[in-house]
Amino acid sequence: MEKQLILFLIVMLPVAGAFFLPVVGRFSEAVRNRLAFLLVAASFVLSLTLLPSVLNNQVITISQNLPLGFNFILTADALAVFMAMVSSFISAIIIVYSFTYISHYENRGEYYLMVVLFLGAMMGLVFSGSLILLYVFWEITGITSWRLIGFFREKQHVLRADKAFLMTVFGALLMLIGFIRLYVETGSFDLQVIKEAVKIHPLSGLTVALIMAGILSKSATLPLHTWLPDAGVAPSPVTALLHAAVLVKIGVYVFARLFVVTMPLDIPWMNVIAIIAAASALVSAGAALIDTDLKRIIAYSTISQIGFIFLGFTVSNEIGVAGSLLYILMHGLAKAGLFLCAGIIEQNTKTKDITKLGGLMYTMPVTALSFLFCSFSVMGIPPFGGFFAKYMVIAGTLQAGHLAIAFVFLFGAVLTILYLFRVFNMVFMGDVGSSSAKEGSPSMVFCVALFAVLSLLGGILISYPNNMIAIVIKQMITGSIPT
Amino acid sequence: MPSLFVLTPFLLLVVVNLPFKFLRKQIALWPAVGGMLVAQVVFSTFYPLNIGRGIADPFEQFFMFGLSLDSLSSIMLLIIGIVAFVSVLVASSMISEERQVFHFLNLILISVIGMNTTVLISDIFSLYVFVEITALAVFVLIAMEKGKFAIEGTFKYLILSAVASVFMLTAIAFFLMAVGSTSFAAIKDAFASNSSDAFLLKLGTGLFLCGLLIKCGVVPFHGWVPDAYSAAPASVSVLLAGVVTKVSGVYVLLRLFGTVFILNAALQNTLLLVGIISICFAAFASLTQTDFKRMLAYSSISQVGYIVLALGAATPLAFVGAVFHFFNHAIFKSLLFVNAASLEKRLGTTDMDKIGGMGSKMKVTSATSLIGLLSTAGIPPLSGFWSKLIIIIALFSAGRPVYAVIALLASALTLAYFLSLERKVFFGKVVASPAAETKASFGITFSEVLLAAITVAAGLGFAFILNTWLLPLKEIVH
Amino acid sequence: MSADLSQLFGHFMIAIILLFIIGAYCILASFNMVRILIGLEILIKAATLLIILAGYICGRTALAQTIVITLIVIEIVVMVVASGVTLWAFRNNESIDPRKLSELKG
Amino acid sequence: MSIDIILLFCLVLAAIWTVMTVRLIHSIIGLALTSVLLSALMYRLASPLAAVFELSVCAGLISVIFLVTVSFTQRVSKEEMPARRKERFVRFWGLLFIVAVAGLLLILFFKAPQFQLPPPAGEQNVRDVLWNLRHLDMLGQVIVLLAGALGVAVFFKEHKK
Repeated sequence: MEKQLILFLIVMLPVAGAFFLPVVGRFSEAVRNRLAFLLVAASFVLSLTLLPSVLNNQVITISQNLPLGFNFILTADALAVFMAMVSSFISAIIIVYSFTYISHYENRGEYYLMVVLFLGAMMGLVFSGSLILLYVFWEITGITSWRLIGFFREKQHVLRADKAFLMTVFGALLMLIGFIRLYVETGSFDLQVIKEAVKIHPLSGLTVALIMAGILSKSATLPLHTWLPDAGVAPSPVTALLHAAVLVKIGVYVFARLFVVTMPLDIPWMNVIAIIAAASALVSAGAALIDTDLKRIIAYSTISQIGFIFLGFTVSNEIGVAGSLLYILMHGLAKAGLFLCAGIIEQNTKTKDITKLGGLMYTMPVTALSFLFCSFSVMGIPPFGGFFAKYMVIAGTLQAGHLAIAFVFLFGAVLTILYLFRVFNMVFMGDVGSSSAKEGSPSMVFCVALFAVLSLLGGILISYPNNMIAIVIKQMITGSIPT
Repeated sequence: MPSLFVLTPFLLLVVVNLPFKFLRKQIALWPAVGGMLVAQVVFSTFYPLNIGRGIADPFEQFFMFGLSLDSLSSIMLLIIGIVAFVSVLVASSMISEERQVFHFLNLILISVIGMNTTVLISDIFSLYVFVEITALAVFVLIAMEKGKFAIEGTFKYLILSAVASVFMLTAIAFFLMAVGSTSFAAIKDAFASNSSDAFLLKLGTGLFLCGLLIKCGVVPFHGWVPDAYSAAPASVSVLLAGVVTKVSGVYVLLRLFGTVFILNAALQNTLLLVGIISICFAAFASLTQTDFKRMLAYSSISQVGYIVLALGAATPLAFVGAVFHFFNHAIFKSLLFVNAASLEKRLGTTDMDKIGGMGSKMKVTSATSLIGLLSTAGIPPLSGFWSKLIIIIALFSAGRPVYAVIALLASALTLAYFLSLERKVFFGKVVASPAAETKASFGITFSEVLLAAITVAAGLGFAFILNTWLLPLKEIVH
Repeated sequence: MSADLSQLFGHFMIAIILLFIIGAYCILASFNMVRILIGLEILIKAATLLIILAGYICGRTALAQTIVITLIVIEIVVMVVASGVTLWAFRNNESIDPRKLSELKG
Repeated sequence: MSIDIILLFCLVLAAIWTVMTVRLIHSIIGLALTSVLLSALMYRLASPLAAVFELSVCAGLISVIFLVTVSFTQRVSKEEMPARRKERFVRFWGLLFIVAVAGLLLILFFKAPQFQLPPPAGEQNVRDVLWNLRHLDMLGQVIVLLAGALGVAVFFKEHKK
């Protein structure tokens, strides 16, 4: 009973609390900022308290029957709790970072409202046990990211925000068609019911394709990826939140939830998705190599790394899936760090063009070091966390016997190393470009450094996350592949 | 009980027209009409919750009205109450001249009587009478300021509405010929018994459908809608777009084609086709509009298309979805027209090229319009999403997946034109306006917040609405 | 009896349908708002005749008459309002040509 | 039967004249004539009360309304008349043709009995029906007249100011 209350609070605290933030902000900015942090931190702490029971193979469920099968179901299993912890932790740090970053722009009330609501929707999406609830939270993340991308209200920004919103909504509508087809076939939106039903009647290919369209659009994978680099006009904490920590992971998470846990896909489908992921990884890595806008490069890098995560899930053996989960964690930490660094650089030098930057190593050393650490993690250089994740994904691919795909991804990994070194070189090494640059505010630098340190620690202390993921995997795989 | 909904406004109408000077003072008029409408909202909310059912109707002995109140009527009464109340609120901050106030309130009362009776009636000719009464009151309301556009909009509306009436009258004559009576029950029996007059019934159904499609303003017959909506004064366009065309067109369509007539395959296909064409055509047309109100009018055509489409699926679930969409659409479209009124009051224009950057100046209008727009586009968790979802599930279950997919993807189109509206009006640079900028009045702000709250609440509490009003509807649909 | 009624119905239907055509043509082809209203009147006349005929055929002339009486009352009020609108259209534009109204819209 | 057919024929002719005639005044007179013929037909169809109503209200009152409207709005000079006449005739030639063809087709169509009509049921008194069974329509009439009065107040009264 108590656990269910905790689960309910994890979702509802940020979702409902978000709407109080602008009101509180009218009286005191400081209180509002702290409240925003507290709401997100509460989600993290509460998820943490669920961890022991979930690791004991318990599944916590809240279920409220509503008419027409639009049931309100929240389910906390190991996968969900893991995902919730990762995203709420990263979000909490991002909120600390934005205290000073956002303090001299307008519409701060709206900013905190949207960020906290976004996180709340993310929590709801992670824990939702019915397709319709999942869709609802999915679209709420869409609305909030739309407002956040268009935060600066300039015409170009708003246009890009609209583009991102339209693309994700279009994908989501296709996905909804897939959901409705499932509903008409199985008579329910409940994932448990669908899981049982799918065992008897296998999924039709069209349904899978429709749902995949939604997933690809949200996680910015190849055919539907163009909105993500454009979304770089948003405030930096936002892009960090959107790209690295949460938004694009939604697609990956839903893929794992639906097609790994609930209704495992056939081998041919998995291969198709692996190929899409490979193409996505290569193309975006190439784009990252030639682009000159700092945030766009990091965004392309995200698209590329998402390919790796998909790959791990598609090979559907233990090591691959474990690699993907680890990847979600490590990539989230490192990429958030990179974006926040970019935010500091952008705010202090007033430019995002890497050809105009240089020599920042000397003026902002902590940022430079953090950037380097986070880059190492994304590149997959031992002993950083990213290395283990990348290694496991590729090992899983080899174990499944996809030699060619593994090679393509290895090539992608090499490209990652290239473009990240290029960026580091141009931004931090060389001549001092702009003299006015200085280190960011202490709290911002602290957040960046924290991400860098965590990326390193994640690698050194790999056994802790690994043990947890092992349990998650056990629950996922035994639930999904009957032996 | 049902006749109270007719007689109370009628009595108020009589009292307002009594020749006493003090009764005509604005201080007495506004609260009286507003209070009456609030009472209507309260009663129509409680009735389905079984609270009002015990009260006997004292008037039933004197008048043989033959009114009947079921859950479809009660949700319609609720909508009429809310939207008319909002319209009165908006008007109270925009009309000040005493004569005009007097005329406006009289006409509002007449149209409320007309609509209330329309939704309670169970006789096809009386239905026509009260639809016509509503229309008449609204003609005068639209034309009240007698500007060029207003007169033109009224004339177009008047002629098309009269032509629609002729269609309906002809149909009524055929029903009379075939059935020998004009009551719903008799017509329903005639349909069910499959008598030898089937041809006359079919003819009547077809003609009635033509008339109603004009009244609904769906695509082949939509010419008058944008003109009438944009020509009307702000408060009237709220009423017109929110309930009048919905009750006199869409409700009658729902009532007759959902519960009285039996649809054959050809009729179903017609409805489906008209619905889907309206959805798509009007959505494309609204992409090119530059006037706020005209864009809303086209969006309204598109949304009515969903209701017609659902009716074409001809299943109880689709009917539930259609009524739910009706409710939602009435609320959020009224909200958007109140937003337009707010812009018009502040800037003196609704031309989107002349407006910009109002997001920071009109915070309430901006925020509530966002809720209205997202709800129209069917973004969860707002109310519009659930009704569209039910309609689309019903279409899938009825074996019409193609229509379902087109209807669903059209929401992306809806979103597209609303985003461009939002971009032009509320974001971007502030465009200097010629009109004096006054502070938004309490009446408008309050109604914006009220309607937005209903939209959000209906989205979050959709289960309550479904259980209270909508799922019982399945019983009255055959 | 039945055959007689049927023949009666046929004759009346011919006239009624012709009236509908005439009225519709008048509405569509006229360039004068008053003429449009006259066309509308002819349409309504046709509907009135049809209702009376229906009452006669199904033997409910009383019902048909009450319907027609109500209908006539509504008809006249509609015409009064329509005339008012026409009057104001003339005052605004110095013309009652509906084409000139449409040109204003742009 | 024959007088009915003659009346119907005259009705259609009157309607055509109403539409075809050049001067609006003639048109209005034609409409009144149509109403008179219609009311005669109503009388033939055993509906005397409705016939009286039609005669007094439609033939009388509506003509007056139209005449008032026309007198307010019609300002065509004498010189324009021939041009108008020409324009009208060109425009309405199509009508004659359509009516002739449609009439022929309809006569062919209705020659054979098409419908199984129900036998006439018991007759009721009009007053009983109107006053005892259709209260709602009576209420509707009252409200419609009120709406009409308001319409007059809005459209016609302001003029004097």
